[in-house]
Amino acid sequence: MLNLETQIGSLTLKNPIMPASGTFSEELAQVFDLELIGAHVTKTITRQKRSGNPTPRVCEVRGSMLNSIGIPSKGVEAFKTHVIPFYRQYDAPLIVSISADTADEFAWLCEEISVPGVDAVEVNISCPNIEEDGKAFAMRPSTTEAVIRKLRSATDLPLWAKLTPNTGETIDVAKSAEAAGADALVVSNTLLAMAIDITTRRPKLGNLMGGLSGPAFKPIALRMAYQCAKSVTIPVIGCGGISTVEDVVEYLIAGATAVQVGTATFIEPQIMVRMVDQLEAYLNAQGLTDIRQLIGSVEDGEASDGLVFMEAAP
Amino acid sequence: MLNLETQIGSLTLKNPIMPASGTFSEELAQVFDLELIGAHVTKTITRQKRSGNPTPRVCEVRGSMLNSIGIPSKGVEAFKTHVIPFYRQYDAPLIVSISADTADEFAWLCEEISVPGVDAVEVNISCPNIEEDGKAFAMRPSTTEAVIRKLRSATDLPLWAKLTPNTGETIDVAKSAEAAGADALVVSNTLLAMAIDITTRRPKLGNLMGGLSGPAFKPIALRMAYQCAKSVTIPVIGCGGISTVEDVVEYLIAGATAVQVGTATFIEPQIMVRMVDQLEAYLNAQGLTDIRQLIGSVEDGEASDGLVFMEAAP
Amino acid sequence: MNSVTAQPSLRFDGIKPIHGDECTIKSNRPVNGEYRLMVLAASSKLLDCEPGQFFHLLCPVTGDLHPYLRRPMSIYGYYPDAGELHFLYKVTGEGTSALATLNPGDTLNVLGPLGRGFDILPRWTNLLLVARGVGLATLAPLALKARRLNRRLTAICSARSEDVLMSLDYFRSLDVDVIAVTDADGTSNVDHLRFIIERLIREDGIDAMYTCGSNRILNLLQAVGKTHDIPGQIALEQQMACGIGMCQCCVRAFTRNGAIVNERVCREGPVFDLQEAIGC
Amino acid sequence: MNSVTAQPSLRFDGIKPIHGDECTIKSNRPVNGEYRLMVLAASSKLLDCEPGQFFHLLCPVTGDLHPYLRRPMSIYGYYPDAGELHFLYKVTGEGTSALATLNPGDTLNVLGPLGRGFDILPRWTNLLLVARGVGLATLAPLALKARRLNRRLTAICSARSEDVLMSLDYFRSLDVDVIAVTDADGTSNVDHLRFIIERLIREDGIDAMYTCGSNRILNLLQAVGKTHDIPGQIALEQQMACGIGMCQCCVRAFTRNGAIVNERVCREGPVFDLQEAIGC
Ligand SMILES: Cc1cc2nc3c(=O)[nH]c(=O)nc-3n(C[C@H](O)[C@H](O)[C@H](O)COP(=O)(O)OP(=O)(O)OC[C@H]3O[C@@H](n4cnc5c(N)ncnc54)[C@H](O)[C@@H]3O)c2cc1C
Ligand SMILES: Cc1cc2nc3c(=O)[nH]c(=O)nc-3n(C[C@H](O)[C@H](O)[C@H](O)COP(=O)(O)OP(=O)(O)OC[C@H]3O[C@@H](n4cnc5c(N)ncnc54)[C@H](O)[C@@H]3O)c2cc1C
Ligand SMILES: Cc1cc2nc3c(=O)[nH]c(=O)nc-3n(C[C@H](O)[C@H](O)[C@H](O)COP(=O)(O)O)c2cc1C
Ligand SMILES: Cc1cc2nc3c(=O)[nH]c(=O)nc-3n(C[C@H](O)[C@H](O)[C@H](O)COP(=O)(O)O)c2cc1C
Ligand code: FES
Ligand code: FES
Repeated sequence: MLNLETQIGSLTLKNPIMPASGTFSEELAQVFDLELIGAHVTKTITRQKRSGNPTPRVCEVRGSMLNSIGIPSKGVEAFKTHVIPFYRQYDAPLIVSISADTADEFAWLCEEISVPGVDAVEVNISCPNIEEDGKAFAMRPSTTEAVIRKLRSATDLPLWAKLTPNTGETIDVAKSAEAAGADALVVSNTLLAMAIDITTRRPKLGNLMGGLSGPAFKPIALRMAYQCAKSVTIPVIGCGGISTVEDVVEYLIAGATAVQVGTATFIEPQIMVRMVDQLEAYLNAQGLTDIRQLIGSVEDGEASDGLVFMEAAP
Repeated sequence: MLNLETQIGSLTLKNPIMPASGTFSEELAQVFDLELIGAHVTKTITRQKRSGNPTPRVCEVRGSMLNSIGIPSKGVEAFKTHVIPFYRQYDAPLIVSISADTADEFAWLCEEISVPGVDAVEVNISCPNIEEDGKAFAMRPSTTEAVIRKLRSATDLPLWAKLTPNTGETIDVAKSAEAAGADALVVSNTLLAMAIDITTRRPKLGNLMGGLSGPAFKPIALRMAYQCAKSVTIPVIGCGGISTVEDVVEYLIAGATAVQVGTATFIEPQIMVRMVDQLEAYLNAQGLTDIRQLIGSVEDGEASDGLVFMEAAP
Repeated sequence: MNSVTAQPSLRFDGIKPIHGDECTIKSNRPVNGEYRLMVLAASSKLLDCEPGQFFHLLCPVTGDLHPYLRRPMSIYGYYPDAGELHFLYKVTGEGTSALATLNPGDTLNVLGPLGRGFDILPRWTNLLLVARGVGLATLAPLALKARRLNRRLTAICSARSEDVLMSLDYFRSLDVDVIAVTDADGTSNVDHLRFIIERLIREDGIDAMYTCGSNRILNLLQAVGKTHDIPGQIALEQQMACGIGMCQCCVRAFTRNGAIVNERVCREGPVFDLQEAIGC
Repeated sequence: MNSVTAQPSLRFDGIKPIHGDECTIKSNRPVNGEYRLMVLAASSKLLDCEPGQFFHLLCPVTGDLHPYLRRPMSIYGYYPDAGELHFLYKVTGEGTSALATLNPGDTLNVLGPLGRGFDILPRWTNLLLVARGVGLATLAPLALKARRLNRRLTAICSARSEDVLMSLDYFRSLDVDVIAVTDADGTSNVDHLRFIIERLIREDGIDAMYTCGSNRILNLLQAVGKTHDIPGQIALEQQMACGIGMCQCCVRAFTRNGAIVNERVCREGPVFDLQEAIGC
């Protein structure tokens, strides 16, 4: 008997494959049976309606993409009326991603969204905190800790903190989120990047800069997931550049308890459900019976003691 | 008449193409005439002999590579005896990259290496500062400022500060380096990343983690070069993922005054000299006469005012 | 093994599944100096299409060409009987250049059919189609459907010059009244187009107008539509990532009830109400 | 235009230029179940090689295979008269799998010749070569050179089984005394090898020993070499990025004068002194 089940705090997922926020929606039900993946994670919503960033909102870079979608949002009311009921048709847990410009509004929204049908709240703390000169909450341990504390007291649901790769303090941010009561870390959001069209000399994104995601981003996000898994005891959900079952396995070995698949779904919409199958096949082929035999099994030896905290690579 | 000349402070380069530190050495003279490129930049040296990191020191990731060479160094004496004389055969300026674990040793080395035949000192401040819990100097504005001040008073040669992408404070670090007297910024060194061999479950690098370089890294380094060019008045030398003449042009448009080519030379050792040719051809084809018509010509409009300081991309 | 199936379990009402499939190339040839026609062998599930819908193509990575995202391409023809899917495309960049390298026997991964196609309401008997360049690719299947529904169709086909005017014979074979205009002849300017359309309205009457792409034609048809109270639809383009509605990168702005709304070209479109569309 | 030339202006003494060139594949076929032989048409400048040197190959990107770095490959044969360069390789991962997809007429970008080859000192008349697996690829050109220099060569060729033993005929055609040993026969173990070598030393005398790769054989030859004071050389492997000495990723440790020194396999090697080498 193969066991793909994984545990994120109090939540049991039937397998470790789930979508990344912003790269998944109800429409994917036209492509495969959404019941087959470990969980459903919705696009970040905000309290109010927002229209998002100017177009072009995506561009291609070598073997990956940049996006600056922003957070177009129909607002929390529309979400509660239309989206939550849709996902209630499924047994797979529903994880709702939220964000806000201030810690108080964030907490308000968190409470507002803690309703039946929602199984966990993913807090996208990679967006600007207007009280701190526009730095994202997750850029610093102190602002991370402050916002997560407020969010923690706003809900009894499991709280997943989604980190940013744009900080130089990944490990301290991870520890702060844990200390403030996060139940899991999602590692990570996209990395700030840029591309310029040399013919028009204009930035390829309407918003000047945007987030790198996809295969090019994998070695960076994997490093972060590893660093976080070594530094906290709450589960780490790996996210960044996963596009093959080997990538899934690599993240699990690095210490991730589950993974989120983003950009790869744009290239191959069936990829998540295929990965579930392939992960089973992989376990079988390796003579393993349980994905827990993979999780955190990295053979990093003694090197890991000092080097986890390495921050530069000359 | 086409003009490829570019000015880095008091130094004139006959063209804007030069190698990145650690991806260039005397041996390349067996491949092309080293006189044809804008400058010569040597591998970072330290005061003492050092042996570098354990092997494997490189690995491949999708369309790019990671390295953890470390800084194997024959020491400053051997460098002065063997390396500087070799490059004195050429008119192209010699830029010597140095590093040290403490600010004082760094300054000592900087003074020691300020000898005839050396035209500028590139200070690799992306390596650990053992006085600051091992954080690299360039991780923070304060440590950057402190070390650059010491280095500034140690030499009269032009001082190029090489930044790290592993910080969340790129713009502040850039400004600190400028304030402390750096003559140019090199943007940037490699980004900390990781890869695991899923068969052995061992990290693919002997050193656990290493630096991402090559095409996958380009959109990140380009973003940093753009941010720096917008934030300081000293020249910015773009570095990261440059592998085609279009990449060179993209960096120049983003505001770089010259560029360094690293990993691409491993794939195609003649690439730099080919880029010089292709850059001429590009200017011709575009009806331009001077690369200064490209430098900083990005059409970022009003968007740039607020957004340069954007730090996360949700 | 899990009994994972590719079958979606639809929990929307009235919405069809989207299929991803590897199709074999039957041919892939230049049609003229600018356009190429690609014919794929496609299974019948892929061919349950509407005119105006599109597929999202996974262009091959070959040599120096490294397209990463899929590329949206209108359905130029879908023939369930022959088991064929046709695309008419122009080579403009990395992805379409990579498409052009495909040879008969190679395979191409396609995703679709996607988006919302053209409507032909029951009361619309006299249809006008105004297209330029590759826009013809999008409008061609509409002609076939119009004929099947026994509607009368006039097509004004515009191009730079005679030699890149496509599909005329195809349209004529469907009994479409074809009016060809070109820049070279000086017949494609807005004033002349307006003159032609006004005459058609006067002489035959027009119940609905269809177009795609060009701003100039959009503005003209919006004006004509307003003046004569003729409804219309337009197929629009926008850069896409997912193609199925998840990423929200493909939005365009529309005017509706006096307000500006953003809609996804891949989902609410690519076909939109003519009067609501905003040029770019 | 600048008069940029590909010509290096050498300012080292006695060091030859390194060439990068696109070569056309003449053939690329399996030799047995494990190894493939690739024959390239190469210009004469590429063929000024020494046995033991290598080329750095830019493997093609095709379909699912995306090798990025070059791959080092020993020269299995260089034939200036025929204008041919031969590589004997084993498909082990992404790069070599991509190499295996190349067909006659395709091109491959090669860089070289690189590194320091084997020495045959004037006083070395009786040579012994001990090789296993793909190591034979590296040692094969040494046999040709030994013959040209009129030295006597004995080759002990070791493999898992008879059917993956390569190059025996090739060696025999060069008048090499070939001793084949296999795991299957139980003849390839260290004790038996030592027995054979000791006999050769006793009967014919051996002036120098050459090997590559295998730790087991390295240890054996180091012991034999020390006992009988016979010098030797070994070709080593290490992961490489640049292949020409710039990146320092390919270092291995050696013992020299009692100390440990790091040397670059691509530059100071791939051929090193047998006694200085350290297994891994
Ligand atoms: C619904 C729809 C239907 C289309 N139907 C056709 C058709 O039938 N025939 C045809 O020739 N073209 C059609 N296009 C345009 C076609 O998608 C683009 O020409 C193609 O994506 C260009 O890709 P490229 O890599 O060659 O160009 P590049 O310029 O290298 O592409 C770079 C990026 O921009 C995107 N892009 C570039 N131009 C367009 C565009 N006009 N629309 C959307 N994205 C674009 C690409 O998809 C890619 O992501 C259609 C576009 C849409 C949205
Ligand atoms: C000087 C030298 C000469 C060689 N000559 C031959 C030869 O004649 N025939 C032959 O079959 N093989 C030879 N090898 C080994 C050959 O380079 C590797 O088998 C090949 O690089 C594997 O690449 P891959 O992508 O198929 O394997 P992967 O395992 O996917 O390679 C991953 C990475 O590891 C590196 N790597 C893997 N194995 C080796 C190795 N043994 N040595 C160095 N790097 C390695 C690859 O270059 C690549 O960067 C030689 C190696 C060296 C250093
Ligand atoms: C188009 C797009 C939209 C995204 N929107 C969100 C979002 O709303 N909230 C969020 O937390 N992350 C968002 N992300 C980030 C992804 O959830 C994910 O963290 C990132 O893309 C890295 O994973 P990947 O490389 O697998 O795509 C978005 C990513 C993309 C590509
Ligand atoms: C093998 C290797 C060794 C490097 N060694 C150094 C070094 O010694 N000092 C330094 O400042 N940067 C070093 N770098 C970083 C490069 O100089 C450059 O900043 C980085 O590789 C990004 O450029 P690229 O993408 O063009 O390679 C090294 C990079 C590589 C790949
Ligand atoms: S392309 Fe993703 S929503 Fe339209
Ligand atoms: S491979 Fe770069 S120094 Fe040897």
